[in-house]
Amino acid sequence: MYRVVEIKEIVDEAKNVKTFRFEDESRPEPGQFYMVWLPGIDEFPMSISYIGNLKGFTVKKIGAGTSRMHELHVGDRLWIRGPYGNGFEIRAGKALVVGGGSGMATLAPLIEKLENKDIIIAAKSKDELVFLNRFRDLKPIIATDDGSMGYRGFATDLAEELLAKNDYDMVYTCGPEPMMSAMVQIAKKYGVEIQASLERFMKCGIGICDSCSINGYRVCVDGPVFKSSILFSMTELGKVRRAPSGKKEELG
Amino acid sequence: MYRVVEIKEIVDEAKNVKTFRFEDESRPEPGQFYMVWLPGIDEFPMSISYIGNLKGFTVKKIGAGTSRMHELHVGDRLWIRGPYGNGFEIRAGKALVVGGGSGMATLAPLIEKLENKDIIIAAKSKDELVFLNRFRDLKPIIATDDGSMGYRGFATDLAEELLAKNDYDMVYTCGPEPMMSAMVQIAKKYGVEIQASLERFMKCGIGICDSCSINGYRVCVDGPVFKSSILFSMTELGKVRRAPSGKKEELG
Amino acid sequence: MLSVSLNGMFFKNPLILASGVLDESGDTMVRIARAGAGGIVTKSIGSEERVGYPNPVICELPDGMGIINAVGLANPGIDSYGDEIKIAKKGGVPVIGSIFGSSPEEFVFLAKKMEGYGVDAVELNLSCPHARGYGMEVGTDKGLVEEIVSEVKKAVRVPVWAKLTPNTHSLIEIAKSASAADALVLINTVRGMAIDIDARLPVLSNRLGGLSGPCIKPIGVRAVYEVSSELDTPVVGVGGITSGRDAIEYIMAGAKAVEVGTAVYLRGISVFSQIAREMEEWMLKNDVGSIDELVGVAQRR
Amino acid sequence: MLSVSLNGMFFKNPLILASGVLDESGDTMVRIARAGAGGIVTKSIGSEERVGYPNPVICELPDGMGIINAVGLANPGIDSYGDEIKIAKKGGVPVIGSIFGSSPEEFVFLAKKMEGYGVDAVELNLSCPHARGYGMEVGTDKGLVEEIVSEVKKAVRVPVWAKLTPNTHSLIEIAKSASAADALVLINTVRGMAIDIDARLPVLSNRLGGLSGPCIKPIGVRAVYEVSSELDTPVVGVGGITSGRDAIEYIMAGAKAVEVGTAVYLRGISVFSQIAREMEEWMLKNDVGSIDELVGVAQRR
Ligand SMILES: Cc1cc2nc3c(=O)[nH]c(=O)nc-3n(C[C@H](O)[C@H](O)[C@H](O)COP(=O)(O)OP(=O)(O)OC[C@H]3O[C@@H](n4cnc5c(N)ncnc54)[C@H](O)[C@@H]3O)c2cc1C
Ligand SMILES: Cc1cc2nc3c(=O)[nH]c(=O)nc-3n(C[C@H](O)[C@H](O)[C@H](O)COP(=O)(O)OP(=O)(O)OC[C@H]3O[C@@H](n4cnc5c(N)ncnc54)[C@H](O)[C@@H]3O)c2cc1C
Ligand SMILES: Cc1cc2nc3c(=O)[nH]c(=O)nc-3n(C[C@H](O)[C@H](O)[C@H](O)COP(=O)(O)O)c2cc1C
Ligand SMILES: Cc1cc2nc3c(=O)[nH]c(=O)nc-3n(C[C@H](O)[C@H](O)[C@H](O)COP(=O)(O)O)c2cc1C
Ligand code: FES
Ligand code: FES
Repeated sequence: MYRVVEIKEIVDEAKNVKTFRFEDESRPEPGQFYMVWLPGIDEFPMSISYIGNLKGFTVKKIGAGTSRMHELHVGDRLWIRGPYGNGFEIRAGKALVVGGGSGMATLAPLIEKLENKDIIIAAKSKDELVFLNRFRDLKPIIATDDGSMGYRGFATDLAEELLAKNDYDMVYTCGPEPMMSAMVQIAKKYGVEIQASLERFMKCGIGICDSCSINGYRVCVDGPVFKSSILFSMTELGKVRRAPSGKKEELG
Repeated sequence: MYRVVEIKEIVDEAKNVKTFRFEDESRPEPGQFYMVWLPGIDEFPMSISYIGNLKGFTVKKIGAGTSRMHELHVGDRLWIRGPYGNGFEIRAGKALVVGGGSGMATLAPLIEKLENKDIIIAAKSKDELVFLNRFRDLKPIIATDDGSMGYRGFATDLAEELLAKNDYDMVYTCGPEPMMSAMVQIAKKYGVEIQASLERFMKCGIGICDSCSINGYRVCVDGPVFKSSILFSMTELGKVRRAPSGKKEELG
Repeated sequence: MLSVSLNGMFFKNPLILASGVLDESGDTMVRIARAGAGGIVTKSIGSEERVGYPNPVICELPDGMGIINAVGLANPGIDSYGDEIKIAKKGGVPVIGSIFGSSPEEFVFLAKKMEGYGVDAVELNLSCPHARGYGMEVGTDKGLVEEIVSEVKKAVRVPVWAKLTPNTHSLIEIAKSASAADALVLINTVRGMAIDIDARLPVLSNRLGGLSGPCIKPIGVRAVYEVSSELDTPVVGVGGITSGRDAIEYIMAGAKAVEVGTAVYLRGISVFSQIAREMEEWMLKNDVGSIDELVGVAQRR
Repeated sequence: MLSVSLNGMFFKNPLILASGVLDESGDTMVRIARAGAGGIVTKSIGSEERVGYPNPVICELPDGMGIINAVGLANPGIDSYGDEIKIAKKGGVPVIGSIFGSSPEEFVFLAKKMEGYGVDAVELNLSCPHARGYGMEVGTDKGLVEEIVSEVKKAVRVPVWAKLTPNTHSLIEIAKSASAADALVLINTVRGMAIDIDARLPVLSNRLGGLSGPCIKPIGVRAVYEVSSELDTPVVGVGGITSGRDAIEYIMAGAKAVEVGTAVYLRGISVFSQIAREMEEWMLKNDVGSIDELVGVAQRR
């Protein structure tokens, strides 16, 4: 059953990324997601990027559904169900947060809950960096592939430098799968625990259709946030995903 | 959905009347009833005669179902659903309780809750008086039609004598319908409030089949206990009931 | 805002008491009318008095999902029913006489009697067991349905509603054979059963029964949607309607009015006025002036 | 106490994962087997890759009543499925390959492929839309059902299960036409629909869907009871089984084993071991040594 929420505010965050604010009484944890239905158009999963009463989805324009969502105005409605899945587990100690592109949407409410943290905000280019303003006071370390702002290069290289220099108790990451997959390897190498929020094509969102499964784990119910032990065992991470038909396909 | 309860104790109360004690977690009020199913035999309504954790049904052998119930032993099981209906409303002040035959089953837990009360226990004959022992200390006034014990005559005549001599705030009654119907007239005459627990053929017990209705009121949901204003308006009371087919028949 | 005209009858709201639920005695029907129902369908009445099946005749399902019943078409018989109709009419809302039989002749006989008693319309309950087919209902025999409907139409002047069963794979075809009716009523109960595992027996004395309540709502909405997309005969929706949202859902699927049965058990007899208020609240919030505007809107794509 | 032999297959318990629920990928099936399922039926596989319907493909019903789905037989296609079966077999429980098609030839082709991949049995999903009948399913055409079952029986040596639809008025006759199968699986989902009144549209992109979960349990129990009272072919029960009591209810109705689908959503993947424990508890309390003793006991009167 869907709830209907009204869009209260729309914020341009970066190139092709907008945040839609709405009120809803659910109490999600950072890392959980909702299924968002645009009647007559599509339904797709969205992480929660603001978890207070004035909640938010931070949406990157990708295809038909997200493009349509970008055309919505304040006062328009969204149909949502959720929150679903397991969010991040917050552990005591020092955390390294590595967010790539719109992966920052998922990490943002976590960052606000963490006490002791270093933050990497990464993107291909300056105009794709998400939530720079939101976290300005936290002095995030910026990385861009093209060097248009901050560190030039991959977030993973920057993260490895930090891991070599500091003692972290947990790495939290969300971003493109190749980035997350590399981060898992790096965390393993440095013997640090890691939590990553994965993405897979989702149909049901409630753990019955198997379309989001990776190595037998359902991203929608067993994830989307997975911890080290399971991440280390996932042979499909960064390599294989399933098409909407359920057919395996190589990740390129 | 039925609950299965085990018979813990069986007590012979009077001629053809037995009490079956069982444990059940429901919390009925005096005057409420349950539907009792004997699988393969029949299902019928029974008032609760003990409302503590060790509950009781006090059952008069009438036909096939109650006869079968009288053959049960300690350790046998009953299938029950309920409690259903509205029980007695307990009001401050002095009460007159008029119980005829197995109608005492319904009144018994009420009597235990009333503070200031006169009690008439009536039956055709001495060996049909129910709960004499249970209420011995309360000094009930006994009436038998044949005079084999106590007052010789109808409970209603005795009640009228008491009403003429005392100020009562409420009359509570349960028993054969002619008795209750007469009690309602007497209470009206003396300007006293009355509550009567009615009986009608019941199928569903939950207010949808209309088989227990009397003047548009469902005994199972709107009753079984009715108050003065409705009782006074019931033209069918003591006169008409419905057969299991729903056809009206004269009460004779 | 909620009023509906259908077959020349005026309903102050589209919430009609469904057949078989609290509609055997005239007094009760008056009480339901006063409690807010827009119309009343009587219990299905046959040509003979029937006591129905022995108890248990109903099985409550958990979590408010609904009930299974096998009342067994208990009814006082048509001959003694004139009196109840006369009383029921005092409720001031349309009274629709439901009848059941197993042949066109029987339906005609009953419909004429009902008309004579003063009902505003008759509803044909086509869910009787079929004499020929194992476990089948009269209402799954297209030829028979067509004959019953056309014969009754010829015999009476009041509107004729045909109530169809959902227990079939030929719903559309059956609806087509009944399309001479003034309205199609969808759906009757769904064949079901519950076994009490401690008793090791079916709960109902008849073993099989009819499922009703919220658990069949998706089946009813689907039936109304399918039939009203295909046919022009007005449709009356029934099955699991418990809230204003449920009623609107059926109306958007294509129903012009709805019937409410099991919800009387779930929410009491005030359910009619409660549903009406919930509908009005939704309509006000969504700027809908008349319920008519919503009929079938979910069929547009 | 819970183990069951059926068609020469050994099930450590009678709780089999139903087709279409968490059984597309081999890895997931292994996980379900390890979580306690006695057997696994794969998602229904067809001859071509199919993406199925666009989202939304499921609609959650309130109060844990169940869901409506219209996944649209999404599947990777038989040619790429050998690998998944190979992995699934590592779960150590019988793996039953479900297949769907619209002609006997297609079913034979798919069944042979599945047998080649090493499945322990095949399950014929007869609920595809019927090419000829409006809204009908292949499984309501008795002649077609009979032909599909007998052709597949001739073509493979593994046991053949035929999964029947409840959306019919001829269940017994259809079951008879499928009785050459080694087991009959009852029931598939019930045709249903939900409309979102705020959106004024059906929720599912396909509009119609299949109802499953606790709300259809009475329909499934009834179907199992009716069919197993009439036929000798073993019956596997499915529809709304969520607890040990539900499983026992189906078994008392006549099922030799059961399948569990939607309950995975309601209680998580540990539902198999939970149901097994609940069954054992009831059996201990009621002095039942083997689940076999309970098959069909509710049919005695
Ligand atoms: C748990 C989870 C959380 C997410 N959180 C966010 C978020 O906070 N912000 C954000 O911008 N994006 C998020 N996404 C991704 C988002 O769901 C897709 O970008 C969106 O579905 C694209 O839809 P579309 O119709 O615009 O694209 P389409 O043209 O339909 O598809 C483009 C690509 O988007 C992805 N996609 C499409 N449909 C789905 C689907 N149903 N499930 C998963 N992926 C799909 C596929 O990779 C597909 O190839 C999240 C995904 C998941 C699984
Ligand atoms: C609210 C209520 C509370 C009751 N409480 C008690 C009680 O505490 N103790 C007690 O001994 N009796 C009580 N009764 C009466 C009891 O239900 C009947 O005596 C019993 O149903 C008889 O069943 P039978 O199968 O033995 O008789 P049958 O042979 O089936 O019928 C004999 C007579 O019993 C009555 N009866 C039968 N079935 C029903 C039914 N389903 N509903 C109502 N009446 C029926 C009818 O008057 C019938 O003519 C109560 C009845 C009601 C309505
Ligand atoms: C106890 C009971 C008795 C019923 N009796 C009849 C009947 O006599 N005739 C009829 O056409 N429908 C009968 N029905 C079916 C209802 O009219 C209705 O079609 C069905 O219950 C679905 O609606 P609901 O979910 O609102 O109850 C009966 C239903 C119940 C619950
Ligand atoms: C999401 C979903 C997908 C399904 N897909 C299939 C399928 O591919 N083949 C099939 O035979 N049954 C399919 N079914 C039906 C189930 O196997 C089962 O018959 C039905 O859901 C009733 O059981 P349940 O109430 O335990 O879920 C599906 C059910 C669901 C909920
Ligand atoms: S989206 Fe269906 S199992 Fe995860
Ligand atoms: S017994 Fe059915 S309404 Fe009272």
